[in-house]
Amino acid sequence: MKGMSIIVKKVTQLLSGIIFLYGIYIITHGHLTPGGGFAGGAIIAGAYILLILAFGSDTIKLKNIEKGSSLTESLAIFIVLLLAVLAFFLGSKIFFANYLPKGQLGEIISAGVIPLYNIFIGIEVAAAIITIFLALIIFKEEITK
Amino acid sequence: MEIISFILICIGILFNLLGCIGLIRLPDVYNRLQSATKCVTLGTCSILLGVLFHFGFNEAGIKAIIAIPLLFFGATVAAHALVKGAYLFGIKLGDKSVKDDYKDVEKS
Amino acid sequence: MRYIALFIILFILWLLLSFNFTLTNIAIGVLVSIITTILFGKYFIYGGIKFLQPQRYFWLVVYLFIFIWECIKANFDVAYRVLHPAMPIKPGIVKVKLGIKSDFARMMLANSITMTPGTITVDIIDDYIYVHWIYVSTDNPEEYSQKVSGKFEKYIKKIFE
Amino acid sequence: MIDYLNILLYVQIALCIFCLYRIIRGPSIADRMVGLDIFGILVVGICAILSITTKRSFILDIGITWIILSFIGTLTLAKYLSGKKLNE
Repeated sequence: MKGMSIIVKKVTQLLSGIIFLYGIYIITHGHLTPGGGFAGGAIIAGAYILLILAFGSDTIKLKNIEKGSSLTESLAIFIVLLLAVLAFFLGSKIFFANYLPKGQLGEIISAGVIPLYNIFIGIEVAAAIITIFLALIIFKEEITK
Repeated sequence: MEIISFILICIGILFNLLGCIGLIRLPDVYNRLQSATKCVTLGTCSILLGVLFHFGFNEAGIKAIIAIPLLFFGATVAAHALVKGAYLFGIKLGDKSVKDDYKDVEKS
Repeated sequence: MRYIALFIILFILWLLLSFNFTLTNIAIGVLVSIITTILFGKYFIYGGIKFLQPQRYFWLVVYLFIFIWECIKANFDVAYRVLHPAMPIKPGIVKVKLGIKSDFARMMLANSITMTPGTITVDIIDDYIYVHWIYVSTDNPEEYSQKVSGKFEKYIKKIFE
Repeated sequence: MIDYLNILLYVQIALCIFCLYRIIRGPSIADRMVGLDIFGILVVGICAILSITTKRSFILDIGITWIILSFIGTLTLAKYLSGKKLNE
């Protein structure tokens, strides 16, 4: 896959880190503002998609990235399940129960386990979207050969 | 402050209106992109400045400041990529055009 | 060097986005900035020592005012061409020679050209920049290169190079 | 003041209909992409005005998210366009 022109490359270098930080902001403030795991994960995937679009890459390197992102997605969804089952053993006997202290209203560390769920769902969504994008690219490269 | 922000928002919507009329009237892709990108980007920047004057320097005003450079880089680079893509796709320049230096260059 | 610059920019951006200055929030901001710097630091633009020289910021402020004035003029120009019943347009693609070497300064020049009277950058190949112009007024290469990029080139040379 | 801003909000929403006209009637595929790009910028203006009339500052967050996603989407479409040819 070829890259794009020099203007797009320079703007990508300037903006990709800022876009990644904004995605993390959306995820960690998911219980205070709109957004949350899914929207933030889509923005984080956007930062990586921007890099691949602007600079281009060859097929072998893309296949390596796809293995890593697929593994990350499986691990993240496993940790979300583990957090849900953990409530079952800590004495509350209900799935998805809140077993952490609730904290102060309006602060960033509050709302118990909901920020933890948000963070891992964000990682899972980002890895899944990158995997779908890479699968489409590799399919097209193979079909044109 | 209220009056200044109201005037800025009015100016922004006027520019947006001009850009959209250009999007309807002009003849081919390149000219439409000329009119629409410039007018609509400047109009939206003006609306965001109006929001900044309305709220002052608190958390809402700061977000309006952050949005302005992002919008500037995003809109201009998107317009550049669309022009180059449309040329490589094979769309000809309009009937009124007088000069084309890009025709016989080796494109990358 | 570029890692430190990216870290400072991201930390200030985090403090501005989440407008609260408690100790917990600052600690989380440092952690998030370090993660982002490790992942994206190698792609950031390397500018050397240039961003510590104060006269560049002075010229940047001067350039911003000139740029905003040109933007407003651009909009009235385009509005006149759109609202006129006969639509006085004469579009074409022209080729202009560049006097700037570094890539970042070329990107800023291309973005400035895209926002000013009736011009859009199409491509940059070697030392030439190809510009789509809505009203090609002259046929002389020196005259139109002065009209398209002459106003910005000297300021951008002082700021980014 | 809020009443006048509501009227301006309706004007801004009416401008989106122009973009929809260009998306539906565009002669080629590039015209539709131009319409889609401009539509994305107009929605940011709607978010900014809504944050004043409803007095809720978090609507600006949605605006910034919309800018980023619209930018990436337009780049993807432009890349798709530059790999094709018109008469093949």
